[in-house]
Amino acid sequence: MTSVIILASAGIASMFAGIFRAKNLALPLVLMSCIAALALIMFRYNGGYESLMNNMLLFDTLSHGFSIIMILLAMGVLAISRYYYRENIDHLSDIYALFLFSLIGGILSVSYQNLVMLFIGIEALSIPLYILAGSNRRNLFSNEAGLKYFLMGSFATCFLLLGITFIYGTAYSFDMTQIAEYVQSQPEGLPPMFVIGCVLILGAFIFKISAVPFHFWAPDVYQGAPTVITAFMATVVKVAAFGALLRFLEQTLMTQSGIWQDMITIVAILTLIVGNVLALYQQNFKRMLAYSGIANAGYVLVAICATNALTSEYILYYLAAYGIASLIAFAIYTIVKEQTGVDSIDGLKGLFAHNKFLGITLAISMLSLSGIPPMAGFFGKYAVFSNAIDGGVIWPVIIAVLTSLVGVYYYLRVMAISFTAGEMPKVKLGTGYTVVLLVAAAILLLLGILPDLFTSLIA
Amino acid sequence: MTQVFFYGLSALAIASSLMMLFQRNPMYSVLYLLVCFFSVAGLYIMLNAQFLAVVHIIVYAGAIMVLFLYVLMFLNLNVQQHFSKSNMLRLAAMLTGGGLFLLLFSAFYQTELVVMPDPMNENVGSVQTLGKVLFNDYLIPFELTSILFLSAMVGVVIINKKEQTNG
Amino acid sequence: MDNTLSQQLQVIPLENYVMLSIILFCIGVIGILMRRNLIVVFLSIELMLNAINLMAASFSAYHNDPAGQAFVFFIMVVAAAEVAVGLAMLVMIYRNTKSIDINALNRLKW
Amino acid sequence: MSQNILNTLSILIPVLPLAGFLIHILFKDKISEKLAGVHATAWIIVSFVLTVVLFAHVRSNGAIHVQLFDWFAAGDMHIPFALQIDQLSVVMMMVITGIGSMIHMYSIGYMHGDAGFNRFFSYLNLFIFFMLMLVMANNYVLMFVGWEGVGLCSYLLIGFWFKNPEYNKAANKAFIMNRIGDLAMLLGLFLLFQYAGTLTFDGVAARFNPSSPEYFVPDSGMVNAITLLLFIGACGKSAQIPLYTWLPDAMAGPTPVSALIHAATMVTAGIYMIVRSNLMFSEAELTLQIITVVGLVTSIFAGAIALQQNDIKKVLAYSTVSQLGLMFFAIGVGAYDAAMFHLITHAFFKALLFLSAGSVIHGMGGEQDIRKMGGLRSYMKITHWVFGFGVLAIMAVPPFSGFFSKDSILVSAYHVSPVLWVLGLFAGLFTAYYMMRLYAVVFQGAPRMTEHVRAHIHESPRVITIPLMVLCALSILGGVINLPHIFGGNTMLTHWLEEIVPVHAHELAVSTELTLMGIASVAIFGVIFLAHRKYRVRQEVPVEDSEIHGINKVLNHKFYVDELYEAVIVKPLRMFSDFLYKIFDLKVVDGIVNGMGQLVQYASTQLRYMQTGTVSFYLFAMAIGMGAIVLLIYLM
Repeated sequence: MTSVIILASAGIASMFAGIFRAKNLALPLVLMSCIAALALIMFRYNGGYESLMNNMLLFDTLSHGFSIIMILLAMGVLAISRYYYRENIDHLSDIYALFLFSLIGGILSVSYQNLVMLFIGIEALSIPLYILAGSNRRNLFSNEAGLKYFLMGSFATCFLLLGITFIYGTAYSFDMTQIAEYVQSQPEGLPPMFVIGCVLILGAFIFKISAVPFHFWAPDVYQGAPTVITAFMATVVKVAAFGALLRFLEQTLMTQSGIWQDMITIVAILTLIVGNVLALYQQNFKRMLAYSGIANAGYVLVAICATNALTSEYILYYLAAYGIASLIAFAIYTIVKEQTGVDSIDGLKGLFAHNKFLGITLAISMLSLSGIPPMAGFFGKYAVFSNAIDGGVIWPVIIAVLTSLVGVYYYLRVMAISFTAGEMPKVKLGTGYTVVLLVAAAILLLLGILPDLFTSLIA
Repeated sequence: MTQVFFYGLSALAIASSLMMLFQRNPMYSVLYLLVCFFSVAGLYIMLNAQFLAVVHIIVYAGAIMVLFLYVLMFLNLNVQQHFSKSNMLRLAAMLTGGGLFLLLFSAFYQTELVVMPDPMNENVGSVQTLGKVLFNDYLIPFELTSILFLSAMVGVVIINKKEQTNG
Repeated sequence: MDNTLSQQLQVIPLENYVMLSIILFCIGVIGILMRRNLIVVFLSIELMLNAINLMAASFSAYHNDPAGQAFVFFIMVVAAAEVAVGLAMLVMIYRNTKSIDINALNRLKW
Repeated sequence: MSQNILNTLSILIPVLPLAGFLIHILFKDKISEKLAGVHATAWIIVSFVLTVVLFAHVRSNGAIHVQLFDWFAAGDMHIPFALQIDQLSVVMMMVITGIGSMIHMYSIGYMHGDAGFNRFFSYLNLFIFFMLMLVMANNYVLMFVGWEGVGLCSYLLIGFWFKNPEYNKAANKAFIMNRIGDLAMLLGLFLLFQYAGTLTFDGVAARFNPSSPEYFVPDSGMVNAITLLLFIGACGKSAQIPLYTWLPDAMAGPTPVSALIHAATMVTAGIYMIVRSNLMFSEAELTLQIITVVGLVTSIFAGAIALQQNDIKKVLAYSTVSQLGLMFFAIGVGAYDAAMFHLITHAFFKALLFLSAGSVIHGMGGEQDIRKMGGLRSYMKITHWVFGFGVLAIMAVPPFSGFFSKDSILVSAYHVSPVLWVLGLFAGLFTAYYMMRLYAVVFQGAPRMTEHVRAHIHESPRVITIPLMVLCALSILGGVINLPHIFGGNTMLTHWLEEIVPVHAHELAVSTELTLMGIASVAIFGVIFLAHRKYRVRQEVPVEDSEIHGINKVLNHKFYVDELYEAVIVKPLRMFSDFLYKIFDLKVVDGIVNGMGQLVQYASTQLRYMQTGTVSFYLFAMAIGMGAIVLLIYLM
């Protein structure tokens, strides 16, 4: 909780820094607050459960793991944004503040213990992002992205609320523990209204993780929004939504897998096919990454649908690998776009020849995304799939493995194009950029070679 | 008597919300929705949630609807804009909405709702009770909504502030 | 007197309130799907949120549980924030495109 | 030796090539060509020496286990990062580092002057590293890492001359086909983990070893499924039907690569993996039958296709596919030791053949078409001799190495069924025919190259010929390592592998065995004679494809026997070969693979129109989707 307070006050302080024309202070301040929050989460956690304020929030292993990953990813995005917004922006400190507020929303929505809290968390996560997606107000693409995200998001929120109300109407509580007790106390079967309520909530989560059939917004919004915000959406938001989904399933519906298992399985299969197949065609790099994000949501859903004793550790590992690799890809896209003005994959031509460092980090990221050892992505996929098989779900895994073949193709195409000859100016990277890319690539390699490091850090 | 009130208010709410849908001029839509909100406020009173009803009127009628009207006037949008609409679209929308209704209705229909032996204790909707609940149990979400509001406020400023020539 | 009043109110079963809420919710869904005027779409979202409010309030009343009404307050708060953001976005788009058709902006596709 | 020293030595073996790779990467432009080649080779030679030391240790003290650290442990999944140097892997390591160092040395001469010289050696070093990881791992997952790594290096090296788009295409094809296999294998590993609860080699072996306390009676359906998936993985890596077409295309890479990766080491990984899991495979009746059929069919098909190829490297490539098929055939009939034996001898003579082919190409200034060669024996003496011995070895002429290894496969096949023996021999006859043809057309007869080329033909430099001679000696004498009893040997390799591969007692009567050998040898000599007559004595040159139908030319020949022979044997054979190459290889197999790709591509271009760009549509999709999910819950 202290970390949330630190982040919130840093956000407000950053806005003040904007008012007093001390813009250069804003970023260090924001990053420091992230580090402080991270340190608090990592060191004050003693393995026990900390339930807060009448059981509103619960900081347990799951929420700690997910929070750590989210803060790390957010720090990466923030560090990049300095370069992205170098000039032409007069609200930089406000934008940092919005990032932090959204991050707070993310932390809340993986730590909730009460459905009201979940609702507030999801909204706090989304509302700043609606704005950020449209924050490039002169750009029609950005406008369109903001509008689409907002409309779809509000619509999804309505369903989420309806679901919560349905649950309230049958279980008469918003509290997760009491809802779980209610579920236990209905041996002869849950009333349909409760079931539909759960399904509606799951639907809202599926929207947030951009899985089929609620994926339509993702490619458009990812493409239109400013790249830094896209990076945030593709990484932090996805992690938060999966955290929320896992917690919901783990705490209330664990014993009732009949309700959600088949549904998640079908969604996972559709997501895998649509995400991977559509990514194949895309010429626009950002749009391709959006579809890649959809496809990766599918892999995680396979892990979720398969297992009865949910293994959030593996899922978190997978999400971390995916998030970091995507972060690198978005970072490099930003640079390439700025240098060449081309936003298609062909714009990467000559990247390796003229910018060795960028070329190598991009290659690491693509190899990891396509799941080739010894990158982290390989172990992520390996752990996720092998657990799924262990859970007795065969078909979704087979489809996942087959579609990942398609995935290998379009990821490696990016890598191959970046290795071909072409004109590209040598880029002078800022410190923030270099550090982020270096650290991210190192983590991908390190996690691939020593996956245990991760689990020991989180648990 | 009570029944007359209930059915009257319900009919009013449904009718006015339908009217809202079929108005060409958005200004009238806003006004019809206002009517709908008032009838919902009436229903709150019938539910013994007087405080809620008052807040509902203040927030929705007093703030949100005024905001809508303000934007309409400000952008001069009350002249009806012509959108090409196909009947297919209407039909599809109706069918989807109707289908969803059937699904939700059947969920509700098959469920036996549990009601307290002595419902509608007057104290439940009172300011004291609600205040206690909000500031004890729900203190954290209550505080955190301030972050939500703050970000909405900042956001509105970010996307609509006049551009300055230089930083 | 109080007792008689609440007994009188109980003539209306809870089911009727829930039914009404579901009807209003679906009208909101139809509105979102049918209308292309951005303002009316926003209004429809408000209608849906109201329907949910009404449902939560009636559950709360029939169960003597104030938590449901607290939930309604939170929904109102969020609705207000969302409306503010939505209208700001509408103004921004209107400035750029001179249109409030939700389909006017469709450059991002395929 | 103390455990510490052993650990250090074991780790050093793969780490040294990795160090070579890293040095190349770090000092990319600062190393001269000469230094680059020498130090890249030196690492591998040191590795080889260390391997020999370990070999001696394994010989006297048994397997070495090196526990490095816990790699991945979460829940009940526990995967150590550990090396295991036992009888099987040390043999593989000797092949890899031994032949690898020869090929490195050879490459110094072969790649001389290439713009990507340093890059080439860095890839080669990396390849050796991954290959060593593959064979030294003590569990399936670590092995899979090496497995993927060698695939990656193969991809990089096939597309080494990446300026040519055709080569890039070949690289992509290789990569995709390998991935298909790899994914099947991954699935197999998941199932195996679920079934056996462990993925270490020892652990899995214990599950299938009746004398072990962890033994449980195998569930044959499950074991068949697992082994079948693993076998599909092996098919991808070891180029078996239907995943073999990448290997001939992979000849786009530099010739040393073809020798090292696509003949001697990487493509044998599938064999290694199955031999490694032989206890499990022995429980899978169905899978073994499938392996037998696939191996045999691949062997015959590829051999038949090789009959008509005119590119010197393509002939050798199809020959490799054919020989690999033979090894799988051996596995299918349960002769794991024979498969390993053939793997080793094949590594010797196929590396030799590829390298001397490279020497020819080098000397001819890049020409690969055998119709434009001929009479090279007088220009390239050493190459001619070593190639000749390589040909004798692969044709299974006694007493060269190929004879013994092929014979041990055939004997095992006979033990299962005489029909299999005949079919296996049949595959061997193809080999004899096309190898004789290749040798005669390239080295005998009159020179057919242009004057300009002829003036420049030269024997290759010492750095190329020395490795050739070493490999030549190995090809001639390689049979010694598993000399059968009837020739006074004591089947060393089989005994050596006993701990991993239980010996199947299938002693045939000495007379039967000698008879079989005799028949096989006579048949092979007969075929050699036919080919010799056609291509050496009459000096026929393979005609251009367009002239194949020139029947007049055939009819004009004097000997009636020849005409009969042409009509009854050569023509149908040629048509069969053509059919296989043009229809089966290019149309069916490639067609299926490409067709799948195109289908996905097409789906991609069409499906994207779902993304209409209008919010109305998205909102509709969301409402309907929500309804559909709710409905789904009702229906279930």
